[in-house]
Amino acid sequence: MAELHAEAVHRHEAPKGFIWKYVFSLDHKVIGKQYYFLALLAVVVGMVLSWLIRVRMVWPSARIPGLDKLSPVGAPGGVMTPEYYLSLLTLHGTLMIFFVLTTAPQSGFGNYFLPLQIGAEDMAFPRLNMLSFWTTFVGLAVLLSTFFVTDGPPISGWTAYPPLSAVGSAAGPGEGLGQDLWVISIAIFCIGALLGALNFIATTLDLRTRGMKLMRMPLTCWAWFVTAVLGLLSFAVLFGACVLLLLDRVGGTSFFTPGGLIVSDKIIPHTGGSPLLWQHLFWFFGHPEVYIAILPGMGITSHILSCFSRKPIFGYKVMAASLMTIGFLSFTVWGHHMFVSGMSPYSGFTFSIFTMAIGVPSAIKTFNWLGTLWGGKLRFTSAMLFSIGFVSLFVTGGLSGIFLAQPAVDSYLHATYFVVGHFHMVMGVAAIFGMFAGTYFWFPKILKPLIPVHEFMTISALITGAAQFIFLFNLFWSMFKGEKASTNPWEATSLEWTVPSPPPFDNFGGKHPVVYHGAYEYGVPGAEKDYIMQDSPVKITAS
Amino acid sequence: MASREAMRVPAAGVNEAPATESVWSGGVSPYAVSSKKLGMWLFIVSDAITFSALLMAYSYVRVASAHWPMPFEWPSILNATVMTGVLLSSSLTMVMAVRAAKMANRKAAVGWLLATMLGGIAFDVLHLREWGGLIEEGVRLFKNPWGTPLFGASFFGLTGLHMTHVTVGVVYLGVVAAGFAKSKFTSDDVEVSGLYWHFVDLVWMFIFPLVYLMSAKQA
Amino acid sequence: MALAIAVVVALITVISVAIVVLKVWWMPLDISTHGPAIDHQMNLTLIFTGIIFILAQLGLAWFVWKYRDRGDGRKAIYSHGHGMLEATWTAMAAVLFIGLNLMGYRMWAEMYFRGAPPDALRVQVLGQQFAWYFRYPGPDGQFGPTHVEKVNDASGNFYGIDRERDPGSKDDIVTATLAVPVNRPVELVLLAKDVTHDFYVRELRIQQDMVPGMQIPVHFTATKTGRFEIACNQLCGLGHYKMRAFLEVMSEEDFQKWLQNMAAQQ
Amino acid sequence: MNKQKLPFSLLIVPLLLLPSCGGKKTEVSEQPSEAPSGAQPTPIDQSTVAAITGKVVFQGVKPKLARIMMDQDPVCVQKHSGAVYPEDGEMNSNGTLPNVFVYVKEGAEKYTFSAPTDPVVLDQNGCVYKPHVLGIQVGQDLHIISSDPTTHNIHPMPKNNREWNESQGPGAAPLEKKFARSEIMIPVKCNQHPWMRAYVGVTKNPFFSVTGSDGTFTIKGLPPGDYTIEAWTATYGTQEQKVTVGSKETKTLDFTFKPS
Repeated sequence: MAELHAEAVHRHEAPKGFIWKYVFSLDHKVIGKQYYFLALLAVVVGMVLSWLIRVRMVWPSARIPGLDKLSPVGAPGGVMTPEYYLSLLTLHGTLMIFFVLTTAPQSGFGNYFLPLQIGAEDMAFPRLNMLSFWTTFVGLAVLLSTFFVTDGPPISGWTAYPPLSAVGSAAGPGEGLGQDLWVISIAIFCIGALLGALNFIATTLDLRTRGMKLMRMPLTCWAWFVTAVLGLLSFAVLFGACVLLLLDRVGGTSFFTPGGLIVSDKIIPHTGGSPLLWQHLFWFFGHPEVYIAILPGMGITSHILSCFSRKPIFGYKVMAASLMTIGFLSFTVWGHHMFVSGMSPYSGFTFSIFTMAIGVPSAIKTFNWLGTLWGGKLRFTSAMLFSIGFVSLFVTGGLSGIFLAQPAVDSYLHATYFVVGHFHMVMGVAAIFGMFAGTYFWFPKILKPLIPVHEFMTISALITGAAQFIFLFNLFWSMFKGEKASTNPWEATSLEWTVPSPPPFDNFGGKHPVVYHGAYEYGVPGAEKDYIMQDSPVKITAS
Repeated sequence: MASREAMRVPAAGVNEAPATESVWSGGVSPYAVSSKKLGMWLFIVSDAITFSALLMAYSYVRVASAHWPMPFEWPSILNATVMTGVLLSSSLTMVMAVRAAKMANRKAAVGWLLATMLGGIAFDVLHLREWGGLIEEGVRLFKNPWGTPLFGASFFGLTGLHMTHVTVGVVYLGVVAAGFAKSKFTSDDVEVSGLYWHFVDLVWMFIFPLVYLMSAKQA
Repeated sequence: MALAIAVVVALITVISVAIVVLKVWWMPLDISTHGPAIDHQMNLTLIFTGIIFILAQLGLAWFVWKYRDRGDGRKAIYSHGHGMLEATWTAMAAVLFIGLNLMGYRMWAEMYFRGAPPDALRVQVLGQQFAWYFRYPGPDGQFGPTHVEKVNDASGNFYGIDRERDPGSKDDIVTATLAVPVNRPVELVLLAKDVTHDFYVRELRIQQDMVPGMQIPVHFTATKTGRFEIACNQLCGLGHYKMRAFLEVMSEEDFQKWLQNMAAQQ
Repeated sequence: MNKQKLPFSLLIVPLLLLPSCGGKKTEVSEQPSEAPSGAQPTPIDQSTVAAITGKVVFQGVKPKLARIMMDQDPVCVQKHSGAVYPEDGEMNSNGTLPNVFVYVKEGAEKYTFSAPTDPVVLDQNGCVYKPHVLGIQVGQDLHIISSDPTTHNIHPMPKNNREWNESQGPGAAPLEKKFARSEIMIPVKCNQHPWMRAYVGVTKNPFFSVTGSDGTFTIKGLPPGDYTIEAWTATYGTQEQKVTVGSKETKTLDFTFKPS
């Protein structure tokens, strides 16, 4: 067994040449950054789309100079048509859910820091890792290509409910080639996500360094691990569903299309399928997906709150257990998206019970975050500010879910702005806050310099979306011009802070660190400093 | 940093020693298998779920359809049974290949691998022949002569996905055989490919009764 | 900094609570017999979650301010957690959430498990891109069969009715407005012609998807007369935002008059 | 500058360029594939051309049409003072049929024609298409305008041409479209007002006519020869007649439809 592990050391040498070093790199740190920047691109596009959505909603006949050049059909003369609005909506959702929320916190930060935090040289399967990034990249390229299709991008929303998404261009503009490309893009994304998830699980299980018991792992690793399990199980289902939808669209099958449909006076030659089947398959993926988006943010928040409270995380075991509980329950609640779908009302009741149950581990997390702050010695770094913001947002967003989990109340609120507000609060803004927190926390490790903190910027970033560009500017400015950071500027305890910034190619200089403590030994009474690193063999007497 | 130095300090006089009392304490693979094998297991879990999704969809539309065709007469069932036999035998030859590989008998292992590939190819050929027959009878993805069009859709969808797996498997085994012959791959790689092959075989054991036996013509 | 965050969080809390308490955005008028129960459950949920919201947010603000690093050499409390405390709030959350759910269950059962009373007025509701059509059975109380090949929007045969051959269809009345009598049970049978639509009347507190290939019944009794919007609440294509019709709740007398008038126009 | 940083910014550059190079693909107009792009139009001796005229009669009881219900869109209701009835199946008071598309089905293949430069206009007024039936040549411009202060969408559902579906808001610029291949008839629908319907006949030659409120049609400028003339109706099917016209001749051709 020990031999197996020794095999892992120096499996690959530092690559030479630009392409192998930066483009088709096998280094988890490079791939992590690639994922991060892919998500950054997607989030900028997605954000611009959301601005257009807002503009169309408030000033329907507003003329946007130049938009007609980009989309002559969707915005003739620069004025957006109703169908263009739906395209924007569809692509905003798809980009944000898949290529931002699934990509940055998990594949971006996770790739970079999972091996570092568990004391490994790299992920378990570096080649597979590279392959999953480029698969994801192709998925994004295919999705963005729908902008340039004659009929315009798809208009059936990010959930792509059939029959609208299944019957082809009779159902409206964008339902031809645009929708085909959407399905293909998502199927490709599924493959990338599956390969990535497989890699994360194998890495977490197999490559922990000596002494890194599961219960000593930073909570970020727990979050990435649980997220990967969710990804492995849920994207497999979505992939199957996409195959069936594509068959319906191009193969003439009728999995999701019942007989007797008349779309725009045209009798549709399908028969025998069920639109609800898609909803079941989609939400079986879709609800775990919500947690795929938010769990890494929870992990990052826990990690940072503990570090900057200079206190151990409150109830580590419960925190890890609640991550697993949320993960498990997330597979039992998909039906709460379908209370009004025509599904049997009896199953609606069952799904509602499970959905309420998922509120319990979520509540535990909130209370434990507050417990971590309690009696701490709070340092208000940028990362800390975003983590506190995360907690506040999660409380608000989470509580609004209590309404939607009750079928009778949901039948009133379903598909209204209440729901839009709910999920934007939780997996939109809170998850993005998690990403901001991670970026500020780890930036000095990734690219040496510290991002300068400007309170003004932080507050304005909270208030307005446009301020995000200040963030982008700051990020790139700091990348090239910023001050150098030391190895452990935050006085944090986990293993990534034991290596130089940026970490060398093989992370730990060809040796495995040895872990003696859990990840949150802050403020230990009697210790020399107010933190004890995981690889420090110092004795902890207090408990 | 001091802690970086500490990394190299032996763990003497330490209260909480880096325990190796449990396989979960880090530094070893808890399942006592190589990461590659674990990866293949994880792939199988995920792939099994994709197949389950399709089988779920198949059951869903079958239950929801009033008249599900049951057209398979005994020659079809016989053909499918022979296919099942071929696939099962190829699992056996795969076991032999893994055994030979573990015993470092490269020649025998490659031979058994080739036999397994042959089994896979034979399965594909028999299957395609059957597809041809059905297509000739008028079965398409979107229609068939007997009843609900979803029969053809789910038949071709499920068996098509499985056939893709068999075909990919044959190529995969070929790569492994070639690599193993040249000592580029270890016996572990042969074993991992064996896992995949057995999985493909196992999936067929679900498809065979669900798609064929349950659609056999009732006398 | 600590003060700034504490103030921001506290302000957000106060403003959010004020919006609810002052009913800045509040539920629209309720015109159904089952609506008060839903509104009650909603209020109950608002109160419970509101208390947790206030405690959690203000707690956060308070902790952030109180435990800031004042540079006075104070050490953070070294604690890995408190088992009893965690067990307590886990249990409390579980009881609260599951309890709330069970309380809402009766309403759900009332709305969906129990069918409409036999004397209910039955109306077929058809959703299509992007309009609503309603079909009343006429004096015979029978809906005739529909024929896919007879559907022709341009000539007004939205349902595919054959008035000449099917005796059940002869007196069927198809309208573009849903009129119902007040204080009388109504059962709607929801149908979709092309893609999935959703029948949503806020004032009725009713929302139900209309799924192609399915006939989904909903029932209600309206308690107030007036004109209310029926909105499609499921993305159904480029004209989704304009897919609407009106629900007119009338006195029994007006309703009969209206129905006769509509029958004359068929 | 750190070497490690540069490549990632480079990675993004091609992606940012994507929109700028792809934008040109979304041209609205379709290149007419059957239009005489290279071929010169056949010269026709205008001094010999003949004409066909006639009327389309309906034999039978006047069909009962259901009233169009425009309740959903007040804008549509306001534009009409009385009840509105469908134009499909409608009959003129003199017993003739309006909206019959009469065209040369066979016999004109040997001639090629260039598309006229003046566009055909389809108006949306009172949530009704004006005209209900129209003819257009392959490659000729179709201008779709809206006189309604509401949003329409125009959705031709061809079998032989490309299907499209676009919204047109109040006061929006006219949609300018072309049809690339001949097709009899392309139904046009507005999904936001499902009763709205127009039919477009796309022909390779200019020999077509639509009957009006008097039920008559006239096809002018025909070179002498043998032709098959078809009369198309939305509800009562089609009929065709063979006809031979001589130089400068004006032939009379009547069609009679019965309830289907």
